[in-house]
Amino acid sequence: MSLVEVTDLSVEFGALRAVDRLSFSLAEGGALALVGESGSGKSTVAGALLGLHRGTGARVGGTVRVAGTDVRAATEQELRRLRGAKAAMVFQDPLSSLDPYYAVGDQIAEVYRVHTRAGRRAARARAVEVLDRVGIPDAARRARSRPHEFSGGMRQRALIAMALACEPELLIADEPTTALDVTVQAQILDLLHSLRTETGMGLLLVTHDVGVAAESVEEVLVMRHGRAVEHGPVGTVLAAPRESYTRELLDAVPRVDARSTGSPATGEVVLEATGLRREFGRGKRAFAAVDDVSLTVRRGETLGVVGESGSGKTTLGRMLVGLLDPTAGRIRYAGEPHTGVNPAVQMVFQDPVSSLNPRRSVGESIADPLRARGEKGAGAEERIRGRVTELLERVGLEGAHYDRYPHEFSGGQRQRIGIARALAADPRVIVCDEPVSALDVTTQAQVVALLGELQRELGLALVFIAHDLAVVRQVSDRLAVMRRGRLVEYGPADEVYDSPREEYTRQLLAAVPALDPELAARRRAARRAPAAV
Amino acid sequence: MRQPSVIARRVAAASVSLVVAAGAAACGPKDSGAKGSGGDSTPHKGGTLTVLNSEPQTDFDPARLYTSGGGNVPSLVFRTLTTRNRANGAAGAKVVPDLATDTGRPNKDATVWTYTLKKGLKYEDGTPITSADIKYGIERSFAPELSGGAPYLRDWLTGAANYQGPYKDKKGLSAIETPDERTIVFHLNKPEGEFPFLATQTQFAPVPKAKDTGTKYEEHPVSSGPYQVVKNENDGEHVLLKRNPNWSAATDDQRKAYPDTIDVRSGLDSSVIDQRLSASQGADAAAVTTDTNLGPAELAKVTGDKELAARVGTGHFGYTNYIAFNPTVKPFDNPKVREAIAYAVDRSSVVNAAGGSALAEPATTFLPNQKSFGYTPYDPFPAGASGNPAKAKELLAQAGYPNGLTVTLTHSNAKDFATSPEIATALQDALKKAGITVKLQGLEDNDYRDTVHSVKTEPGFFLAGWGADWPSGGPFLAPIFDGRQIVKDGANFNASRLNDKSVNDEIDSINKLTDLDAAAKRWGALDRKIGGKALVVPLFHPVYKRLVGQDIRNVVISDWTGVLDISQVAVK
Amino acid sequence: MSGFGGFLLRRAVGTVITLLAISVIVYVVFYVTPGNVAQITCGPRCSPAQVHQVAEQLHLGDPLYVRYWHFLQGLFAGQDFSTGTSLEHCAAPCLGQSYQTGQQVLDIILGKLPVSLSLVLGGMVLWLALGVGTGVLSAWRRGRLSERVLTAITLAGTATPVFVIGLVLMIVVCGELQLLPFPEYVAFTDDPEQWAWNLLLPWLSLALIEAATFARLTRAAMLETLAEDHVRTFRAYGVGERAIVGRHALRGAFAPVIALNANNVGSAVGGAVLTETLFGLPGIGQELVHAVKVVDLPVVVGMVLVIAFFVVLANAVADVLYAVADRRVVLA
Amino acid sequence: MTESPLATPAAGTDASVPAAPGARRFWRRLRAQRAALVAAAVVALLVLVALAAPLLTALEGQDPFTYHPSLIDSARGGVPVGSLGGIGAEHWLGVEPQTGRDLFARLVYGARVSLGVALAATVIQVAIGVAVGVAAALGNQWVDQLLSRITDIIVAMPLMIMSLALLAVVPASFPRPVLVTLVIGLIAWGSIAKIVRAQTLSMKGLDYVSAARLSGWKTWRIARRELLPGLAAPVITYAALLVPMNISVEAALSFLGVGVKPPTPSWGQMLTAADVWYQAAPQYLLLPAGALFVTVLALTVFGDGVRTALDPRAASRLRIGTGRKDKDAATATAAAGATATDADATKKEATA
Repeated sequence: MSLVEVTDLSVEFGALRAVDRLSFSLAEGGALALVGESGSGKSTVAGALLGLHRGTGARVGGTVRVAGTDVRAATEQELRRLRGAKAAMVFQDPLSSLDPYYAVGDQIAEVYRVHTRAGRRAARARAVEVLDRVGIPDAARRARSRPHEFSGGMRQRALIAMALACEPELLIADEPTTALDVTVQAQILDLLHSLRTETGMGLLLVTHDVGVAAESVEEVLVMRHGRAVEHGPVGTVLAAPRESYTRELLDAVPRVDARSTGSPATGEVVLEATGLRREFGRGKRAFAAVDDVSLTVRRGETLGVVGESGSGKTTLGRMLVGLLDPTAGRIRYAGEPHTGVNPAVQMVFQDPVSSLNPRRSVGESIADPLRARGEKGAGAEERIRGRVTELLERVGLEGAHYDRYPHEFSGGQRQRIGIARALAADPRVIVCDEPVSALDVTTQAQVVALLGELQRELGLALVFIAHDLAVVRQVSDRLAVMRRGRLVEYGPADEVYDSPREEYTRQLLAAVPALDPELAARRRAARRAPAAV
Repeated sequence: MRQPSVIARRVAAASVSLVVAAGAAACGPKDSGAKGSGGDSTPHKGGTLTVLNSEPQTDFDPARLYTSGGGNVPSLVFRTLTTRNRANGAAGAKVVPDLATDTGRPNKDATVWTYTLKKGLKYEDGTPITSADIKYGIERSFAPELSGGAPYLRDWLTGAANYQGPYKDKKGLSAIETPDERTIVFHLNKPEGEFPFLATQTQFAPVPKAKDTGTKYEEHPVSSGPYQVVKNENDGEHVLLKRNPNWSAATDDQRKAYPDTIDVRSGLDSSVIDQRLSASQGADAAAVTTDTNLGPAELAKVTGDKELAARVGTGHFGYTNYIAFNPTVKPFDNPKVREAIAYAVDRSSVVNAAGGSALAEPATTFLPNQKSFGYTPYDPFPAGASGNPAKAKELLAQAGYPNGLTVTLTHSNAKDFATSPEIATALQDALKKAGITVKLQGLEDNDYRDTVHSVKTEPGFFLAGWGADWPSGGPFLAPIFDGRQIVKDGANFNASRLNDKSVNDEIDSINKLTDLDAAAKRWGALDRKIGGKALVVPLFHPVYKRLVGQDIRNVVISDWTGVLDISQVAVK
Repeated sequence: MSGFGGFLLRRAVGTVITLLAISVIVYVVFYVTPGNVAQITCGPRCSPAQVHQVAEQLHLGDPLYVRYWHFLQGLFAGQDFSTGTSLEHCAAPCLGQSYQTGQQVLDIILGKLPVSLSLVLGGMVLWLALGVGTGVLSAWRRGRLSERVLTAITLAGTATPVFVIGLVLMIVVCGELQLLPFPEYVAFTDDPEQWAWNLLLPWLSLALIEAATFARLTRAAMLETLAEDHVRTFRAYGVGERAIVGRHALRGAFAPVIALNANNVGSAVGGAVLTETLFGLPGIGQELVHAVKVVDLPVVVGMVLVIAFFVVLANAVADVLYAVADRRVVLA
Repeated sequence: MTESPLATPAAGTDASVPAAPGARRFWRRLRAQRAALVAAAVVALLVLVALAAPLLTALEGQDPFTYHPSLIDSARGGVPVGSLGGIGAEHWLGVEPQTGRDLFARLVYGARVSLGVALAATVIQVAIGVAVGVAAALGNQWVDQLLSRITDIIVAMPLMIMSLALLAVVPASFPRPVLVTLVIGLIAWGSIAKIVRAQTLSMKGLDYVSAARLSGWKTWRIARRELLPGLAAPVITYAALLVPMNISVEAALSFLGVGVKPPTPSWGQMLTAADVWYQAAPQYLLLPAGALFVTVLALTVFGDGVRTALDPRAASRLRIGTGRKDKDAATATAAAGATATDADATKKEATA
């Protein structure tokens, strides 16, 4: 009898139909991945398995049977017995998924005691046991510390430990590694894999990252707008996709091994940083986010800056545009030393939601640099409006969007507006801080293409900061790898990717999920050798 | 520590509760059938009397206390040469001997007064009371650290004008002689027939020089009266008195001292005091108040509730609230304008503003309506019960203001129902009918007193009040209308700046008289004479209505203080 | 934990600066206040000569900065006052002597402080119980009728001035029903039982005013916590609604309630003047109001400093408690 | 600006459903809360009554100043004659004890003072609070330290006492209602300054503010164009809580005898005089107390409604609007929570 049996499931929030007559099943011990872009309804399905939509006003149709229980017909009592005992869930954002005020061990013990009649001390012992099982060093002591004292990876391990506490038959993981660095992501996926082989429990993995799916499941189901597009073994779907949407999706996924098309530019040095350093905090708690970094940016060239969270790449970016004053070192623009904001060096920001003022129209935001330059006199308004319309069209939007508000645009469209605003100042250098990390794969590809066109047409120098090595590989001519504030490797992109000199770079590259399941299995074995983080 | 905000003379009892609104809310509970105070009314010794007051017994030092007739609580601890006769009504307005054998023997022209102390007078610690102690007590009152008393000793004793007290110039006051342990002689710089009245003030209480601790003396003063101070917390907020073993009833026929202990509490809200006295449960059955009148709630109920009515003590104190003019300010220099205002005044709405006819009586004479002041009724500008706007308009026309005029009335912001905003607005409304538009200028209390009592800043038209230091015309008319009492660079009370030679001479000649009844008639006549000048417009005299607990007996209320006398009250 | 030591030091220095600045402000404001202090101190019928002597005695003639210098001298080195017969030394920190009563200001404060503190601390217990209780109930019953009724009652408390509530309460409870004695301060040291009985009504009046504030804050904080992700996690693990509200939501409201409570207690020491006046409790607030009316500068400065000290102390305590309750907050 | 602990925001979650622009969304949420609507109606009615005071009294044929000695019984302390304190055709709400002035007229004119003083004082407090808050957040280290120190002093200063002192200092010629407004306004802006500073600091780090800096605008213009609109939400929410607090402060000042001076009527003053008439003429106490209660209640409920409407997270709890939690850092989420904390600290000392 299959572990999960879903027939004609549909879920509606008010007018929006998030899931539309979806059916699939998962055998005991099996592993299925729901893959799709944001808005495809994959998370809603995961939630429906545990009946989490009950009481939120959503209308749920079809039948869902998990480990023998019909979720929709279950009473409150039965549902509570199902959740955590038979099927457990791991969420995406580890920081906010644990109660900040209680020790991690206590929270796991609390869940354990809900489902077993165990006493307080037995529950705590169980908590320490599962924490140890998921590879948290010195589990007994760490059980007493609070969530904010754990790193991102450690917290996710603690969540997985909570899931294991009651030995569920099914583990549902909703984007478990999206918020983690690529190296930590690899370890978590390995952990999931070893737990499944050891306990034989089923896995339902929800992710937008095809590579992550390839590494950890046997079957994959591609979803779009709440409906199933393609369902089959991961190997065949990835190697020979039947549906055009799946093909389109796979093509848009950047490959870390694809050689970059651009040739190393020989334009003159536009922006140069020598010995940059930036410290935060005072006295004993001061630490250097960026420590002695020197690099150059040439006209018409893209410099990729890669590093995990906490490597100082965003701080470097903000210093290059003058938003942050360096504690030591100098920035030279076109040969002359320069401090503070420089109209010729603009920035595109990461979060589409907070990069545009929600209370001002899109056109106004783009016109800011023009007005700041003192576009005065008769006809200034017409000239400004004309220039903004021109820019809107240049980034693939319509002039009529001038008076619309940011919340009326999608994430991708907002990033295009951000680029238009940067262009309005006629810059010679644009620093892009994680410009596409918040976007879906297909939109990501379009924005990256737009940046490439603009660079070629206007001879712009680009600094592309990101954590996703595959995306950076597609755009950069030269590459800088950063770790804990220092420049670990710096050279032509292909050279660094194909024959990295530093061990850290090799580790980074090895951790990037491969699209080929066999290759992924071999890599996992190679990784198992060295000790876990 | 809390000085009452009214500036006028203090009342015999602890200062009049002028900070707290006159009315006090209280709702008597269902009458619990407690025995009326009438019952077995013969007073017996013993028990504890509780005094519930709003104002604390601040500056409990004989040198600093400013009382009329020795004060209510203070006179239990500080006996003086003479004191007020503890009897009901007009009889209570006389002066009688206390530590002295008589009320004082004057020389021919009443400029030298001699007193002899009774035999066997002792302090609480058993040591004898000598005339030197009386002299030292008076000298202390001149020290700047112990300021606060009445001005008469400074004005009357020869050569005392700039004496700075025993701490600064050791040689003491030459005007006072103590030939032997029981005799004391006072030399005055002008004839003062009413010296015996002055001798009732606490400054005449004996203070042993050995026990004097300056400003700390008030915490535990050496008692010569029937009670001694056991506890004085926070400068008079809570004063506990117990029997003084060394006091002998034989030498003191004025103070009965029935209760064993007297517990004087203060800082209470007036509504609470009235509520507790009308409820009269537990210890409150043996409680009285010396400074809180009945509130509107009780007044409204008293007519219906016989038992409660029996427990209300009504008293009259020599005090007059009036409108003062400053004739040096236009348009008040014109007598016609002043007379017009006198006609326009609506005394009934003023009486209502002051708490209603139960708590105030309309006044047409400056002297209070009591025999001892030589009260002779007169009404130079009859305004009737609620004003005579027609006559006022007529006078204004004669004065050159056919279509009325605008003036500014200055008053204090303190809620004392004497110079307070409520009285001012009542007058404003009345004068409007006579075509006189009144703009109100309310000043903070201290600011009001400084402005009104300084020659330079005195406004033309303001509210004022005056009380009797002792029940005689002298302390009433002299400071207000004696030209020689106008003070150029300090506190001046002669607001109308009257400096009429005939008035000054008449005051001097009356002061010569030692026959107090004859003097009273002359004061009454002088009052009528001055009234005609329309320098002031008398408004009302206050009436005190205060509740007592159910077990209280022997309630004595004299016309001198208008308040029940604690030295007579019994609780058993 | 050097961070904590550093924090305490910085806060202590900050407090001293703030208090000194306040004392300067009070001195300046009261220096220009009308009302001839010497005349008030000397007495209504003093002659100009006597008034001048008293002014001499109290150094009223000195310019402002000299008087403030004396104040500072007293604060740090102590001062001598003449009682006429002897010299009385007032040890540092000496806040000077009251113009009106000659009492040491420090003694007055120490006499009044226990009253204010017992009023405020008792009130605190009640307003926490009432406020947080109502807050939890309304969060638990959010959206239903009972929550609306509870909110209306607590809001009613805030909306009615204390002198109306207090009086009506007193007359009904003490007068009509005679359940409680009329409030009269009995020192805790003398008779704790009487102390409590007498203060019950003032506590209740004070608490009725404050309860609504705490109810609103508790409800808001709990609802905010219930919208957090970790609550969803525990729901997904089958934890009952009662445990979620009881353990997690309430714990979330703990930190803001502590912070507000510390602030409230601090400012209530001086702020409960209306309650003190109505119930005749000789506390700091009532004394200060009187001192302002008779322009008794030393007492005013002394009292304002004490009140300000409690407010600043309360803020510091609030910050520390907040940091302890919510470890993520670093003590600035 | 250190690296944020999370490498990337949640790319995989469902796309946000487009929401209506700020204003429309606010009104829709406000309309959804019945209590807030009723409260808004009551507040509007009160303001109307205050403005139309002369008209209403003319309608009744009375004015707040004329004395009617005939309508009160002098022997019984000035208790109004007739049933229920003289309520009847001529005097709709009866007569004031001791003076006989028309209660309805005094209540209606009293609204002018109480509401007028409170609203004006709130405007002053908001103006100063925002100015100091923004300056402290945007200024350099020293400016921030100085302004924060000043704010601490203002918050630490006992509000009642300083009002007493200031009201005593200013000469009586100065119009008293204006003076009372200035005093309350000048002394109680401390807590709003703190909230504004915290909110501005949190907004200063937002990307669109950095973008504005990059486009070359000066700090002052950025503050006006970018930051102030963002402050509107927390400030409005807090102001709605300040108004009832200021009304209670005016009443408290009158109780201590330093509020608005007679003959100008104000609710606080009427309450102060009326508390002793609790039993003899209850309507004299109940009318102003009732009026004060209704006003403060309406304003507080309205304030709560405004806060919930402006706080997107609250919207999801009410299951309206976007139906999905808005993680938009710029909205008033954090500030709204902080608002409740700080607003009430100052309230305490004002009226306890």
